[in-house]
Amino acid sequence: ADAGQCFQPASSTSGTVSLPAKKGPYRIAFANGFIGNAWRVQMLQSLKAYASQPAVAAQIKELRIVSVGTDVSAQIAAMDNFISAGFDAILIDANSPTAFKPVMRRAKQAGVLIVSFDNTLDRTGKETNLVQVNQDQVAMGKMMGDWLNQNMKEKKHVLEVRGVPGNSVDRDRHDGFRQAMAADPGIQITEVVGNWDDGTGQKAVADSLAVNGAVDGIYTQGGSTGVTHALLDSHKPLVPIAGEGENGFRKLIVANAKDGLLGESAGQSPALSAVALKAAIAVLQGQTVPGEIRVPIPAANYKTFEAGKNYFPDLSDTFFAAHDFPICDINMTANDITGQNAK
Amino acid sequence: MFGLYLALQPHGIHTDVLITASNKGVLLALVAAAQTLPVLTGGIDLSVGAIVVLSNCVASVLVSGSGLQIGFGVLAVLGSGLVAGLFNALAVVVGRLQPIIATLATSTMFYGVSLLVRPNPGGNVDDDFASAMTGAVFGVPVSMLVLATVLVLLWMPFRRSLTGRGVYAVGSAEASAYMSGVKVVRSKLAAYVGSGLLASLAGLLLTLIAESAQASAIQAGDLTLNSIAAVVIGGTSLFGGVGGIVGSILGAFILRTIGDLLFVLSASPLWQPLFQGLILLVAVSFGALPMLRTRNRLETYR
Amino acid sequence: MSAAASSSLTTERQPLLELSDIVKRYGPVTALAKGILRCEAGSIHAVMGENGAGKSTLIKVIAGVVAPTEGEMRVDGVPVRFRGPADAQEHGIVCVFQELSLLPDLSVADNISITAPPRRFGLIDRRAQNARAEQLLAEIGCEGIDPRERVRDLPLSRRQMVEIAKALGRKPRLLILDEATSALTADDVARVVTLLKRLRAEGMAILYISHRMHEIRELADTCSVFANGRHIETFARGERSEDEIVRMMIGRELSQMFPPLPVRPEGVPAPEPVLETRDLSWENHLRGVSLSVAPGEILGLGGLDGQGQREYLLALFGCLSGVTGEIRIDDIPTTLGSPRQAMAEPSRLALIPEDRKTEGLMLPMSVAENLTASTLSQWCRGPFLNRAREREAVQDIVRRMQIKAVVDLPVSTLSGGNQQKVAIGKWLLAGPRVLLLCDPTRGIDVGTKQEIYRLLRELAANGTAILLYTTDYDELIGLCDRVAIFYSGRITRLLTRAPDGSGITEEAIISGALDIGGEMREHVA
Amino acid sequence: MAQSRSLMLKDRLRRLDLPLVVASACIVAILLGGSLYNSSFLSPHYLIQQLQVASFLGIVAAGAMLVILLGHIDLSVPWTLTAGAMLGTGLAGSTLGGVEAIPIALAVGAGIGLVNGLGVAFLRVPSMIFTLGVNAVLQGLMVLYTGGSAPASSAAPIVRWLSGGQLVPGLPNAILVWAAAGVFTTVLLRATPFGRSVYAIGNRERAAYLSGMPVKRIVCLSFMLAGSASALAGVLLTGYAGKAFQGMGDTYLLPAIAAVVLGGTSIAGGRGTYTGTIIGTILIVLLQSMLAVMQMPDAGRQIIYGAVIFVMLLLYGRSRAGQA
Ligand SMILES: Nc1ncnc2c1ncn2[C@@H]1O[C@H](COP(=O)(O)OP(=O)(O)OP(=O)(O)O)[C@@H](O)[C@H]1O
Ligand SMILES: Nc1ncnc2c1ncn2[C@@H]1O[C@H](COP(=O)(O)OP(=O)(O)OP(=O)(O)O)[C@@H](O)[C@H]1O
Ligand SMILES: [Mg+2]
Ligand SMILES: [Mg+2]
Repeated sequence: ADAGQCFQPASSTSGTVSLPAKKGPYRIAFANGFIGNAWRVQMLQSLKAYASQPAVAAQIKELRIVSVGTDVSAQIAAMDNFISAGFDAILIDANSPTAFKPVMRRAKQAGVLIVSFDNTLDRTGKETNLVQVNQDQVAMGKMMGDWLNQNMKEKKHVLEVRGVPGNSVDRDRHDGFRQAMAADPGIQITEVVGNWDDGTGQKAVADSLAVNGAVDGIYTQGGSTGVTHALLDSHKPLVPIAGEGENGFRKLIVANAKDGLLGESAGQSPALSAVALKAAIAVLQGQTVPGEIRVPIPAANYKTFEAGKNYFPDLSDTFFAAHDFPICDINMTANDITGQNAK
Repeated sequence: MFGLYLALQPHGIHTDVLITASNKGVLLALVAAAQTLPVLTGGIDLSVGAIVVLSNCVASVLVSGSGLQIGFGVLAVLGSGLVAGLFNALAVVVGRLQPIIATLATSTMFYGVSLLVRPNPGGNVDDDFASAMTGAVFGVPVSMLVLATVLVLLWMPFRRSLTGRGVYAVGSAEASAYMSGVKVVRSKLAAYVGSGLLASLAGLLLTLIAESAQASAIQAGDLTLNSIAAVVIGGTSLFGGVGGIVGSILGAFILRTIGDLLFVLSASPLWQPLFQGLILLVAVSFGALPMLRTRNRLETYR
Repeated sequence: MSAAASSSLTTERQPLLELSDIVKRYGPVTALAKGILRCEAGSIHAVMGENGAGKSTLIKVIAGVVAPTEGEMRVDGVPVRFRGPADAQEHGIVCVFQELSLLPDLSVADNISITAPPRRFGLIDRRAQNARAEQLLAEIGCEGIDPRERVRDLPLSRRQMVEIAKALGRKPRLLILDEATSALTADDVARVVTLLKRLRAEGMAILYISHRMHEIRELADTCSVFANGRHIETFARGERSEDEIVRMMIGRELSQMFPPLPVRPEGVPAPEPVLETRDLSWENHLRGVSLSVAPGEILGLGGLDGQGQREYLLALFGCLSGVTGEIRIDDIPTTLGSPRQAMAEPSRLALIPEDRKTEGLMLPMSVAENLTASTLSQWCRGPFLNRAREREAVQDIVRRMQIKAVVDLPVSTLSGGNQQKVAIGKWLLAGPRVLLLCDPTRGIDVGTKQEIYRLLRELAANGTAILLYTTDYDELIGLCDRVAIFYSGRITRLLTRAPDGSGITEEAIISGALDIGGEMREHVA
Repeated sequence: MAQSRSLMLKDRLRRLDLPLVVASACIVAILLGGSLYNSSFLSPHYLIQQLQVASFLGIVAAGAMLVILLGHIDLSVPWTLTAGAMLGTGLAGSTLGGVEAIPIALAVGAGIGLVNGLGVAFLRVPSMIFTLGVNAVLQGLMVLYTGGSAPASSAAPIVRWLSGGQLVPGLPNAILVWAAAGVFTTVLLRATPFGRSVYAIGNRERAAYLSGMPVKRIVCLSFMLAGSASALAGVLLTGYAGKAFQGMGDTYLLPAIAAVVLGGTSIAGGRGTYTGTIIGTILIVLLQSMLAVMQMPDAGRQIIYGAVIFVMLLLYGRSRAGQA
């Protein structure tokens, strides 16, 4: 598979990025923010696993990674450090979609390539040195909505478990989901906040089911394992549930699908970091890539689950099963990733 | 430590590094300064972070347009901090609530208000104003100048004023202060209101650094905790009566430098949080050394 | 009230302060039931009464710290209601409180001019402030104190002098001293006395509260006696004999102040010392103190304040680290590394600390809980506290020591004297072999004092060894079998009572305290 | 004497009961108010469910309270809880069916508590700041642990039973565990020298020391107990959520402190009962849960949550003068 298929533009209008080719190997930095959850850890591991593949490693002189925590100003400062330290490209998983205009300007002056992924930036239009790698969040929300529409027996009452308030990803997925639901105005939608966290989600859903009664379908942006447990513990009829890519969630679906717990699992893949690195190298080599790269959403459902391929009975529940992008030649096995020891 | 960090810079001291380092350093320094005032009275303000975020959100709405509008915007931002601080002050002085728990409650409310002001991240802030305030003049970062101004024009006079000394008096022994006719109420009010004001100044700076705002509870929490750490590293006693803002500012820069050391000592990403935690733990434990030296065990007990 | 007394009161002069039937209640407790007082410019008015008589409460009302529940207060004939201490000061009423009102973390100078410092450009002028402090301290003969020093680092007696200087600095019309001399040494008291006389001559009105009869005898122009919250009588100096006064105060005759000293019959050998120290040293406060105390004897530690007596007791009780020298219990070298160790077998020490409010008691906790704090393990069945047994013990000790208290109320609601009794009672329950006391009768009324003296003698008779540090010469002379005089961390004199009762005399004590005859050594701050 | 007894009665009322009364009243008020919005807020099923969730917070709060009574505070709760859960689940073999998760977690918690205790009691670092540092270190360790050796994270069946199963029909076991912890805490505080010393130290550490109480030991022990409580809650939580995961403790620190204080414990130490903490816990959990299911913008939730706590404090959380 060639890069072309991997780097699909978000839309025909979203423009492309190309910089004068540089000679490799390259010095690439990653200014990560928060690190205190399983997804971030696996994301870092995927990056390192990918970077250590011979073909890739040959292109990289230095891969410097820092995690600065949740503070916006610290992440900006980190980027400035990397810019002035003369790195060729900087990857970021942004603490805020809007906070980086000034530093983007400085990066542009210095001719440094910025590749943002996962929590991406709001474009102002001026950035010619910015490549963004992500899954289309709106599309993901819509995809889930559509799947629910197809799989719900009845369509009276749906429970939507949202993410972290005030966060742009939450906003996008919510919008997408509502677009899908708008198809059928009769549906009553109950919203609760789950913070993408199993504990919070489980509690909120359990309470909502107890108070607002049974539902015909559930969409949860994250913390899917907890949400599913809430449904299982509620003694309410099992209904279709659309959730994230956690291994534990998929295990539960597989175990209970026969009892009606149909499940769709499409997640933000931790391997986005690998795609971002791939894109960075491509641009530095002089290739032209879309400014807004949309990698395919790695979705699977109760029909397509396959042990060892897209879910892993013997791996941790917190492992994110959507860990590879075949069409991007990113096929690290689960063990490549979890095997990445801390050294 | 800061020096060490700059010295270790692979490419020498680059103005951008200096500017951004000082920007984020000053940000925390202002929050730490805000935290110092209540701590000096023997209290604490767990809502400083929330006030920073609140004023950040307010600023992202108001600091734009004509020069005049920007001016009013800035005033409004500082005003928001002032009001928040006043709210805390009344809770503590009139409501007689324990500061730690009262500000815990108010911080939730302040965060709620921030969400009202800015449900989604974003905001349009005047570019020129922002770059001016976060840039440098004659190689000196503007943020540093702002900090210096706060020190010289606000803190130093305050410390020498009757109310300022009242703050220390109340922190040292409130009942005695009251018995000696110290203006207990006035001093406490001043401490918490001043805290809110400085926090909003930090919020303004954050807005100018990011040219936008996000109502983030996590960031609010982190800022609060870091401010307390900075205050302690800066040598201010959490029991009140001893210390000052100058120390807290140093503490803030030390704390930031701990984070920056990661750039120069390139630690493996999975080890970084551990290293930072350990260094923080050691840093805060340093304040304890004098305690270990006292030969009269009684003095080590409250 | 006697005709004489009333006649001496009917002065045509306008009184500076006048209280009529002031009442103060704290919830259920009536602290002050009938407060009557009249202070005139240029005269010293002494208020007397046993612990809990309501003196401090009266003072707090006058100083605006607490608002009276009932009654009227007039300044220069004009009715007033103070909003707070600041307000009272506006009216020229300044008070030195029994519980000192200094700010430990601020400098002496800061404290002295805490409310009205000299300023330049509206800001506090440090230099002027220090100068002012120096001058005020000099006025009361304390050139020794450095205005820049933190109050926290001063011994209690110095703090009281600072507190007095602070009060003077406010140019009061009415100066109130509530047991302000309780921790002072004889010569400090002398200084204060001359000062007060001068101030009176300058026309200041002074309200003086003390439990020390001879001070009152020397100073007071007028005396008012209070008993359980009520004003009993007011009379001019010399109108009442001291016995009459005491009777008014405590409602009974006060026989001989100190219990009779025991006489050891001929031939009976002196008991072996239970506790002995061999050149005990710590920092520069203790410089080789060798001393021993035997069961049944009361050994007094005398000398000027702050010569190491306190540190000596703390060292014995395991509160100081880095102590050199030797401590022997029953002639066996022993290390006492902590109070826990000190109070355990074999030493079984007990310490009645200097400051009952912060060291002796947990004020918000109940009297009962305080009394059993040191002996919890005694009241256990298995791992659990046996409340019945605990209660018994408490009732017993309360009865034995005549503590006026409801055992389930916070100890903070007791008056100074009763609080002190609780602090002592706590250790009696532990049945110590050696009892260390640090100025136990400070701020305690004559009646209670006498009870405590009896108690100590009784304990000694039952074989307890007692080390008593006190600033009160009478106690050294009247109560102790031997007296060790401390001077800058050393013992300069060891006075032993001769069979004829002589040997421990005021002259001997004072000359020892000033180290007259001994080669002069530098004074320890 | 009779008069004095009535005195102590009044005194008791003033000292303890007011918070309990007001808090309980507030709980009832919330429930009734909620039932207007949706009657099933009063359904036994919902209430039991709240109790189950409350048991996790309640156990954390027991530890938090112990430390607060000493006049200290433990900010390492979040990652102590997480570490207890993750290590408990990760290190537990399958030999004993995973039940050893509990002793492991308790040990981990006690170990962390010991570090806190040593730092606070011996280094004399203010607890607020030392535990903060320990929390950061723990987060680092857990990141390393997950990253280093992708550990097993799903709760063993027996652990799930412990928090979700029903020994008494209709009553999740978590509630029983909580009850046990509650009895233990209450007895410890009211009927043992240890408990008495805790109050004494909280009121006046110096006097407690001079009374010969083993102050340092008691401080260490209390922090160890607090750590174990958090870790135990962590294990129960894995049983409830089915797995241990990073950040599972983040939502427990502030609510625990709030529960303790709303239960009438003085944040300055020396005064408070676990009965109060239980009520405070239930109050907080109910409040959170009801706000969660009511359909309103999150801003509203935050403001109401903060405001209710604030008003409760005004009703009885005031520090008396003279206590200053
Ligand atoms: N014993 C006490 N210990 C500590 N604080 C007290 C005590 N008694 C009262 N207070 C507090 O002090 C306040 C009054 O203090 P103060 O008299 O200093 O007011 P103030 O500062 O002079 O007022 P303003 O600033 O308006 O002049 C009371 O409202 C109360 O909150
Ligand atoms: N805050 C308070 N709450 C309850 N009762 C109090 C309080 N303060 C004082 N009392 C009570 O009021 C009475 C008078 O107390 P006060 O301190 O005035 O006595 P005093 O004459 O100063 O005794 P002392 O000579 O020991 O100082 C005492 O019985 C005391 O128990
Ligand atoms: Mg008195
Ligand atoms: Mg008194």
